[in-house]
Amino acid sequence: MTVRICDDVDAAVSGVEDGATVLIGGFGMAGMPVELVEALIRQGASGLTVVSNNAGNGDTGLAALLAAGRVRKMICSFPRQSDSWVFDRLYREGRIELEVVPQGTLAERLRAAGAGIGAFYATTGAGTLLAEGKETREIAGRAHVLEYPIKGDLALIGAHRADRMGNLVYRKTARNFGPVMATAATTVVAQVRDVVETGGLDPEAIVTPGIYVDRVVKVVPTP
Amino acid sequence: MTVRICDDVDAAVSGVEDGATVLIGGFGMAGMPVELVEALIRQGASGLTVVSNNAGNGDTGLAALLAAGRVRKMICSFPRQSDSWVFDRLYREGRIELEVVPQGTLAERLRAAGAGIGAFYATTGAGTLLAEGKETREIAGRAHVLEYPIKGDLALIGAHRADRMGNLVYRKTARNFGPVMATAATTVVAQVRDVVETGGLDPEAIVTPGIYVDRVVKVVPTP
Amino acid sequence: MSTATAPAEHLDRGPLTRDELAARVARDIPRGSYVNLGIGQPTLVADHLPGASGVVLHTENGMLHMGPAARGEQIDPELINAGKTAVTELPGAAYFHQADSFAMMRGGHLDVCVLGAFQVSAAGDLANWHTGAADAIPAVGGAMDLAVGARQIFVMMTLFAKDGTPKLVPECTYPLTGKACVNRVYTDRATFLVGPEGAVVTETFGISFADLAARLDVPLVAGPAA
Amino acid sequence: MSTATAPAEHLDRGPLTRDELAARVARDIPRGSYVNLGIGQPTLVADHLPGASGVVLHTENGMLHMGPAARGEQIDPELINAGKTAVTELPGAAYFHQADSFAMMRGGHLDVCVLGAFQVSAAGDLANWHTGAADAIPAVGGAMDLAVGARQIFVMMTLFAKDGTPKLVPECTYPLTGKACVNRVYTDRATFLVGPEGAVVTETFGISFADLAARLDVPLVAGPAA
Repeated sequence: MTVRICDDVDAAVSGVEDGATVLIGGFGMAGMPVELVEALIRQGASGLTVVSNNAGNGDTGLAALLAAGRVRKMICSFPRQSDSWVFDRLYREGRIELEVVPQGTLAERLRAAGAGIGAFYATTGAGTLLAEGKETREIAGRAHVLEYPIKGDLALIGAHRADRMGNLVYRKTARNFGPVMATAATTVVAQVRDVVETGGLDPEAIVTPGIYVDRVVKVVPTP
Repeated sequence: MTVRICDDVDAAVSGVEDGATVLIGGFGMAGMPVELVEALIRQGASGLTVVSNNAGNGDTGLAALLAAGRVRKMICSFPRQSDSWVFDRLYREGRIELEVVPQGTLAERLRAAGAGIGAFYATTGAGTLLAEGKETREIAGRAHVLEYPIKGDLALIGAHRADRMGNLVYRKTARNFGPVMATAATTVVAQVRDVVETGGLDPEAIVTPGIYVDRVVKVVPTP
Repeated sequence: MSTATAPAEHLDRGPLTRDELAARVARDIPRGSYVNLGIGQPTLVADHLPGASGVVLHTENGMLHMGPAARGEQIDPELINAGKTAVTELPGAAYFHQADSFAMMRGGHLDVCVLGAFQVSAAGDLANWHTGAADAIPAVGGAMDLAVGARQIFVMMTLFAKDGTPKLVPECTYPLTGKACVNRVYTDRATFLVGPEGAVVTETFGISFADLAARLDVPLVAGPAA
Repeated sequence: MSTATAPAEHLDRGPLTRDELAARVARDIPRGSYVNLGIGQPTLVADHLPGASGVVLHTENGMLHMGPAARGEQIDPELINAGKTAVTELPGAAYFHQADSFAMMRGGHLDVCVLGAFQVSAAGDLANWHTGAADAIPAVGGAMDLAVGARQIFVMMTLFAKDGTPKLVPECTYPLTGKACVNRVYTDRATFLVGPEGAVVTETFGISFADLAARLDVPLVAGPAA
């Protein structure tokens, strides 16, 4: 249904319920919707499951959400980074659950949720710790692992520019998880640098069509 | 490996072997690489399995390949059209095998071949004739059908413009099957209207990266 | 006359014309919906969606925000709909490839899909791709994907075939397109909700509920207009 | 000395330096290849690929034809590699999202991937994501996808850990990243082919084949340089 252009990030994240699954875009800080995550902290929902490639950098954005004790479980590919001290501490204190998913499987499970794929077989992870307890099958002579979709109640993504129909374009490697997460959640919120009039984006170059986007909010980057 | 910019369509389709599986882009005539298909007729390979959304229109392109008796089997979603008389006759005479695949499943099976997905579960077709003999499974309360990849030896696609690295852009609804077929074949040949210098396409708007493309040939449209 | 729990019986008129039926379907499409109109009769619905409705049309060959049919110099062979007719592009349109287009459909992102049908069962089974005739060349296109993919499936058809046999049936005898997928059935004689609880008549045109019930083999419940 | 069926024993020198090792790996990357360089030591290989090699670098966070590290005003926080370092864009670059990027990898479209490792087995099993230590925070990133996805997997590592234990092993003791996925192993002391037939030594540096065989628990075959 029609996208809503919100006046501020707090309006954009209203209505999140405790226990929700929240997909958060970004690879490190590139594409990370920091201001939306900060609004989610103010919004107050807790007991969240967060799906994101990493588990927070430094003390802002996702790291701040973790530090605020709002996250019950992280699903990510690479929590351990030089500046992931907030997550590291919570994990070592046994205060957060972790599901590690190979990065390509994470992306493909999100795509599956968005594309109506019930499950898929992938070679990634076959014969490793991360396949333990998962169904496996040999296909064309190679071991495959059965993987299920990851669907979000909410997705928070950072894009470059939107039009008033919610069509989105991204910039360089900040594109990363935004487009797949936008397909995989019930409510999709995008923060963008700029909202242009409808017709102002090249129809051949739109990466996320507005059908996937529920709310857009313009966030002026802090210089 | 590095793309080859060919001088003519005959060079672009050289080396096709009898019995090959050939993916042919296009939805009706939009995106149909007519000149490449005509070159394939001259090249002479026979006993082909052709994967394409339709089974030829009028007497040119894919219809001409069928009329030349080169195709053993068609895999498509919608053979029956007002101008599919060549296929219709061959089919009624029992001279061609037909596998009908729902259009979305056709696209997804091609994507799976290109993306290294061993198989996937889809709701499309569950409980219908087209699921007969296929493995099914209930997932999240809905019946799903297990579908396997369709991989080509050769893909012939029509795109709008290429650069000298083989990066491709398409035009409007002629994009259709080109991008997925380009990922799903061992050798991928694209006919384009124009070849520009490397750097002449917007990196944010490239639809098929050159990694997927083996040969490019410029075909000037007949006015 | 209709009551709170009975269908609206429009007895002062005959069956709906094709255009009236298209307008009736259009009236039930929520503002701002993303909609796919199947090839054939459902394409008429577009003519009854006012621009202010904010409805965005999807065509499964790879486009959102398709405009009206192209005429004269607008005709571009690379800008066509699923019926392979030349169409136009509205501001805010987006193009995508087949796997992305059907992912959009199969992932449940379209609000409404309007399809034609040979038969619909009271439980919502759909038959619209194959007559089952031995000499027919099977051709499914995107029908099975649409049937399972959209959030709501509206079927638009005449209630009776040319030989008078009903197309709303207890069980489909033609090969199925999808099981239990149809939500509403719009016909020239009546509109129905279908699903696990069977067929509910919400409106009739030139026929009473009682007469309608007598002509169909399907148990009918009289319901209020939705 | 080397013969047609023996490895080249470079006894007139010591082990390869990191840069020499990177140059040695670069020499075996075919012209025009599409290549992913894993984070850490493998990124050094880029410095030894001449522009004329036509090698195109993939970074799994969504880009083809990545250029050298960004410096000064080139630094753009939205243009980074998989190690989250600022990089540059070469003419002909393309951007894509994560599912497309890993589809490219998992679909076998990359010619070569160069990875670091904790251990590689003679059969080509790879362990490079987890030390297995009880208190380690597991983090896999794209390692398992790369291990199964590229047409050829080159591992680049020191042959011995700091405590002197060999990293080319009969069976990996660390948790696996992928089974039977590595094709070649490049180390400071020797280069190997690995796979179903076991480990073949193709070159040694500052150590003889016989001495090398004595220091590893893996049966070694002496082979010609590939």
